Amino acid sequence: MNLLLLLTIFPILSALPLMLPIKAFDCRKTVWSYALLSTLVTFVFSLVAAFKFDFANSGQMQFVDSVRWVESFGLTFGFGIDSISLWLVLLTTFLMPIIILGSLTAVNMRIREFYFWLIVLETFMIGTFVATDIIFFYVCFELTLVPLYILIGVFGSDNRLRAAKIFFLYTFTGSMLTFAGVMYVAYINVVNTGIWSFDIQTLYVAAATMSGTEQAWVLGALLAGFAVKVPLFPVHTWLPLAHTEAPTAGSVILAGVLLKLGTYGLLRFALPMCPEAVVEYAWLIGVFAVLGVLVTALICWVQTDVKKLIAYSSVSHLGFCVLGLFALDADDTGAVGSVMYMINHGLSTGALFLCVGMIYERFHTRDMAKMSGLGRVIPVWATFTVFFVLASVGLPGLNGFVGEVLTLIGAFLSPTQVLGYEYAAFAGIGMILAAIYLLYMVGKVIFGPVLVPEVHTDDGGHELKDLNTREIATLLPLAAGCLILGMLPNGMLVSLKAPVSQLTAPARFVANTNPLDTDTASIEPGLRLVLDAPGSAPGLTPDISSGIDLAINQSTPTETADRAAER
Amino acid sequence: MEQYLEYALYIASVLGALSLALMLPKEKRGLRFVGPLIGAASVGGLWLFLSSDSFWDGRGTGMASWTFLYYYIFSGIAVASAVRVITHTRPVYAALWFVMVVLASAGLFLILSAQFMAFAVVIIYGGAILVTYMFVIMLASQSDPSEQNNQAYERVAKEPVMASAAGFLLLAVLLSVSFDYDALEAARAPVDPASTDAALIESTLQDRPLKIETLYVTNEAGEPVPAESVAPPANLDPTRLANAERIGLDLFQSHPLGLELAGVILLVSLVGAVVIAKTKVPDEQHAVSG
Amino acid sequence: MPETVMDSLTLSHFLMTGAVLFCLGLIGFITRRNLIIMFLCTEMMFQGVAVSLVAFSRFHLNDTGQTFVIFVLTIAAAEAALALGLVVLLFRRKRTLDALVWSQLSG
Amino acid sequence: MPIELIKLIPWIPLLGAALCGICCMKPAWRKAAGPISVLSIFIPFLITCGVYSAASGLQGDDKIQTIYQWMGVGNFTVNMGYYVDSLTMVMLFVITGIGSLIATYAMGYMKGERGYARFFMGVSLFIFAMTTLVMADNLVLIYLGWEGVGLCSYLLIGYYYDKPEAVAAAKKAFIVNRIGDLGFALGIFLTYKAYGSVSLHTVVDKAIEFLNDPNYTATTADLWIPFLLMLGAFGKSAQIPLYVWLPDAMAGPTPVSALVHAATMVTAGVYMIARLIPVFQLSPYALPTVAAVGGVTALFAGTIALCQYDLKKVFAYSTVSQLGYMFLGVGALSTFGGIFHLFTHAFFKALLFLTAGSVMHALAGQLDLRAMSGLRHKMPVTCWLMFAGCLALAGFPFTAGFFSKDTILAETLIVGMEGNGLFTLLALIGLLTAFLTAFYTFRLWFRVFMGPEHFEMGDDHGHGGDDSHDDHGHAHEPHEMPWWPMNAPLAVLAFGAIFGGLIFSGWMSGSIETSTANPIAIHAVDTHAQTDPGYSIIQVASDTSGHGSEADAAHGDEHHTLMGMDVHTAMMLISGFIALLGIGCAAYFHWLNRPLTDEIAKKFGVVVEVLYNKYYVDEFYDAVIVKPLRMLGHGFFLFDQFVINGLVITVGYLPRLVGWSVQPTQSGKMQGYGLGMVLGVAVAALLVFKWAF
Repeated sequence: MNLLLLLTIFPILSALPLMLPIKAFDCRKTVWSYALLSTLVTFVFSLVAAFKFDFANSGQMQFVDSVRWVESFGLTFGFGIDSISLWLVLLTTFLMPIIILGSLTAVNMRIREFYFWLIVLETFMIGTFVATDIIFFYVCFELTLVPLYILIGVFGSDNRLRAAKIFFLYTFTGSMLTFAGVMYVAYINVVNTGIWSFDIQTLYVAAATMSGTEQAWVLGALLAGFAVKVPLFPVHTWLPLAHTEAPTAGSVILAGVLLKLGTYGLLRFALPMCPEAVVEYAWLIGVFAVLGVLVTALICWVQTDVKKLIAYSSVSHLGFCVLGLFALDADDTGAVGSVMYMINHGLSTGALFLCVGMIYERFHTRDMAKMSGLGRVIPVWATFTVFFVLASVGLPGLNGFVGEVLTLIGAFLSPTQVLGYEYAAFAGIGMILAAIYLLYMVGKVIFGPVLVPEVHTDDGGHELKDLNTREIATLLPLAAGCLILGMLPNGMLVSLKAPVSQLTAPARFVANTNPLDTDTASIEPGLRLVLDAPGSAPGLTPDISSGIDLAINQSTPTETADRAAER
Repeated sequence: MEQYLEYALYIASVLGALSLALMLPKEKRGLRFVGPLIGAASVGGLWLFLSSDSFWDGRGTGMASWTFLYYYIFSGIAVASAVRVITHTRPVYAALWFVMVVLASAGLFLILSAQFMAFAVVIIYGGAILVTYMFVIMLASQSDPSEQNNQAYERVAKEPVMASAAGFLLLAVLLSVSFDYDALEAARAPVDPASTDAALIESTLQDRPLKIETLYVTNEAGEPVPAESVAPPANLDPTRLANAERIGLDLFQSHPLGLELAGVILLVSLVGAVVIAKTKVPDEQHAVSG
Repeated sequence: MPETVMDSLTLSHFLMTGAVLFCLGLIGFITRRNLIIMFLCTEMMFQGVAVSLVAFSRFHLNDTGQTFVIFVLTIAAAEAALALGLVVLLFRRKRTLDALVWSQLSG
Repeated sequence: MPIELIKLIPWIPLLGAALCGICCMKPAWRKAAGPISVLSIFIPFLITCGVYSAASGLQGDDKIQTIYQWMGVGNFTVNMGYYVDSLTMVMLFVITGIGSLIATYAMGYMKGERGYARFFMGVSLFIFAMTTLVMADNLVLIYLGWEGVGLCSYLLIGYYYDKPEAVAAAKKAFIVNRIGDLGFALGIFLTYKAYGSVSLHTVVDKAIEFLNDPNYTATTADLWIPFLLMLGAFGKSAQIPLYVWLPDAMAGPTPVSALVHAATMVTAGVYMIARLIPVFQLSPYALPTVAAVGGVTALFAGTIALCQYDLKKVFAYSTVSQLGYMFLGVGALSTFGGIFHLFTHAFFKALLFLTAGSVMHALAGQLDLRAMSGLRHKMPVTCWLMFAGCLALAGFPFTAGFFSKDTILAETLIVGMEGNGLFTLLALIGLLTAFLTAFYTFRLWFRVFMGPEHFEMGDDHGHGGDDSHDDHGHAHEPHEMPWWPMNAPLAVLAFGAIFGGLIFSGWMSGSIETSTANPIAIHAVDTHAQTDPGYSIIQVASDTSGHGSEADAAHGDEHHTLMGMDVHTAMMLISGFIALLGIGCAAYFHWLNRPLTDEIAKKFGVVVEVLYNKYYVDEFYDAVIVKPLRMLGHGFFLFDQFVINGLVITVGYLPRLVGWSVQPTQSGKMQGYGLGMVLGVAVAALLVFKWAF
């Protein structure tokens, strides 16, 4: 059995017994242990996949396989991973046991359902990352909404129904348009080749025949779904609400993995499929990303609810991520940094949500005005929180810095008709603001004179206890991850370089061959055009003279059709 | 004349709708008698129009002979009874008129040499289902039999004009479709009933050759034998299969899944009926009144 | 006898009868307020369809039409069982057969 | 000792920090944190001494000691590697040497504090970051150290984190530093864009190449890079306009003020500019700006220091002022002067802070000058140790501060005499500041130790309530500090403060010459020279740069003279005189005739008030930057809540509106639905059969 297939379906299979009438699962500890075991096994599978992964060819899809679905329509459950997917899958499987470890006492009712939906969610998240068939991707992308909808709507706090509804409708509406965009590309493929196919590589080839206007529309459609998911600045309002109402586990998954689906989608689909439109509209996306960074950072500063503050900070941080994605600088510093940022943000913000959750479990409030000087009373918690705050602020040596500096360098070096140094400079102000609002939070909650709200413990006591071993075990791996990725990020960066440059190659090509900007027009001799790669073998190496002919912006549909026919 | 066919159909539909709207039960019964007249007029007019020579010029014939008379009789009864079903103010009579509809359509089935269906319809509809209906009507009707027609919902139809218009709009469309020339051309039937039957049977066997090995898996002694060794029985003369036999063949050979599903549906409805019958409901009418 | 169209039966004749039965049943379903009669009218629509199906079977030289009628009968029987059960249930509840009484689904 | 050992230098303190962190966990282990930390700083000092000879012999690529690659995307590679040249060694000596002394002192000073282990963890971590900063072989690694020291500064200022002012000060320090860091980061990006690398040696070599290329014209990037980097330096080294955090940072424990906010961290800006001096030379406006900001800051902070009553605040402003001197020095292309002053300043300012700490310790946290007087009998050792420091700070002839300050002033004046009025002005400002420095330094000393004996105890009882610490009863009466571990390190520092200038001057200038901090003389006259007034400064300045390097071929032929003497000699006389004048004034006003001082102060009440309130700069920043930003935050939040979210909700209501408008069709009556269905089927049939096909 293919390892990826196993990895994908194992969680959902292992979740099924939770819904069977098994007496043992009525006990909180049993069901918790079972869920923990299940996610740990998944994590081990993913580690095995990582060990078997051939990092020398990290740009190639590996473990490729597909399961038939609707053959007449070209639908398959096609899967495979390159290193981008691999790291994101690892992030997912790494976070899941931690989340479950942290939720032992967080949920008090419908415990079985809670873990069931968590584990089911894992399957869909992994499915999204491993899919090489765009419909498979889309199905998983949408199905992640269902478990989270239930997690928020059933296990959330007071205003949970409204939050769940807005979360679901908002993201779902956006993704519908994304689906339309995807279908349009598939339709183009049918027009060109006469065969229905939803294989991503095939669609890349099909998308290359689109005109600039078509690309702009497809880009718009893709953005509609992915930008909401990210969330990019003007369409972010669902996120703070969802975060504040979601249970801790939901928040961690939401911030840790689900937001990454948006940026992953942009990288995997928008950049390679609509290169011209990306180059043309990158400035607009960049402006929104920078606005998002700054505006939401300022909003963070005036929050009184710790969790809302961190939720808004996610919006601010993801602005960097998007900025890096659309930088298109010659070395892909921005895009590689952006992928790095996804992982880093998943670790540090996820950890911050866990920390907030631990506080909420103790005090049943998250109001900053009601607590102060907690560093004195629960020092271990305070130490961890400060650590993750620093990681989130982007302190060099911790993980946040690597992604931040790479995305900013990317934006700084980006060709002038894409982004430019102004974007980096303004986004850089976000780094200052991040320090301001996070340290403001630390100053209010952890430092200052001691003020402890009323304490609620499980056994009805009122004694404030510092983190227990389980909670420390929850946070410790995350802290280790932050430190390791901060000090030794290079292996990851090197492995990301190849797949990321394949994905950004078309857009970089357009950006660097624009006659308006001859200064920066430099084509690497080894520039690989994914577009001309027929399916499996990714990348011809066109020399520069003939490379122009193959350039996407000059190829007409008939040419591509001819090429398709030759094949 | 052909070009006027559609208009004729539409006019007839409009007239039919008008007549039905008049006939449907309502508080003021003054013009009710006009309804049947208009209806008869429209049907008659249409018939006259269609039976004029020039219209049907040279376009093949269906079943010659006098069967067409039976057709007119039976369909006339069916339509008239159907009108009565929907216009009668008392459920019991409506149900009885429906029996007439069933009987008349059974007659039509006989014309169409579907003897089995004719009997099946009479037995199932006229027998089983209608009896159930009568039973429920008795069960649910007012306890005092003298209290006739005093229920407003029996006496007054809801939106008769709109309903008739809509219904006859649909009818007009259906009719104009079914009088499509091309369709008629294709539907021309052979004249000789016997040859019709033979052709029918032959096509049955050609399209779906009998799967001997599945039909006859045992020999005379009742022991299973290999399928290849069995010759088709000499007495299996396709032309001599009766209507019921052919339906049986078709049903079991071509629609086994449908058959199974039908069985499941019947089972489910059985269970459902039991559940419904056992459901205890509050008597809101009585709870409110007393 | 002159061979006019109305003398020799064609498929259209039977389709016409079927359509008339169907539409009358439909009108009945819409206009009548007695639940039982409404269901009776649906049975009449079935009847119209059955006529059409048998006619098709005959004129297309194909038995499947008649087979379908068997299925229709099956559904009609099931429907009668369930629908009448429900009618009785509803009647027990409100002591009336008026369909207009039941309008909880009003938007 | 093999040179490879130098790679260990940053990691030993990091290990020490980790061990201290472990010590935090159990109260019994906490006592071990101090020695561990001291060892973790002292061992690198020993290594520095050991590898010194090997390190000074390094040539070319051997200077780069790489451990591993930290980041690498395409062309952008950042190594975890060190660049070892004489400047690095000088800085390492300062950091590890003075760091060990201060840490030793802190073992005594912090004894019994509840966050003892936490404190030493911060100190060790700081040394890790600081050594990384000065050893880094590339800009990004410098940035790591840069932010790392900022973090440690944050943690250590916020050491007393239940005091709101300490928390606010810590936050302010970090955020103001971050503003500078943004400039630094953008400078790094621009450097990478312009030079294609972030490695120091590549960047510096290329810059030198450009400087030596007569046909090279400065690009826009060349003009901008120094200004962006400068912003970082101003933030870290507390220069106008980003100096505001440093005085507040005194809320931290005194050893921290000495180590982080006087001796080492705040000099990082000077180090960085000195290290990248060729890059700064490429822009004709950069170094004059640095010099001007340094000079103005020196005077500005000096005036504020005049009227402060808080012991540590005086020294804090003095630090800002002295840092201004250093910037003046590097701005006048005298990197030797700048680094030399950095070196001597580290000794005497650390000494001053620590002695101030002793006073504070003795008076139970009392820091107000008005609440103490004539303590020389109570604490004689401290008194004379601080006296040594004060002499050096005031620039008393032949103390360490005297030499270094003199070098800076003389070099500035030389540039000024080359025809640049700005630098003449700055030299005069420097002299004025020298007078102020001498005055306020001794104002403090005379106030504290001379005059009638009088003191009020502070309200800080035993620094966090460790009973064992109270046994010598300082809550009742001031007392002298024990020799070990407190006064002994101070004695070493005092020795350095007095004799450091004499001893190390030659060594220092040699070290600077052989490092990248040595300014490059420009041989060819660029086209800018005719048009840019600023450019000629640089050229001239570079021609005359390098004290003690007369033999340098790049040096100008002509020597300037002042009062018939060599400028340096003349400046020594002038500044020595000024220092004595300042001390004399201070003695008169603050020792011998205090009532007169009070009268004068009353007369100039407004001035004193303004100075006491630090020119209201904090209030100004608060009103102009902080409050509007926060208002903006509130505004954006409302905008987000109501406008953006409102739009979304409105859009969400559209379907509901449609539903509401067609709601009447859903009457709940079966017949209605049936009718609709029939009409629908009829229309559909019409469409399908009659019209469409």
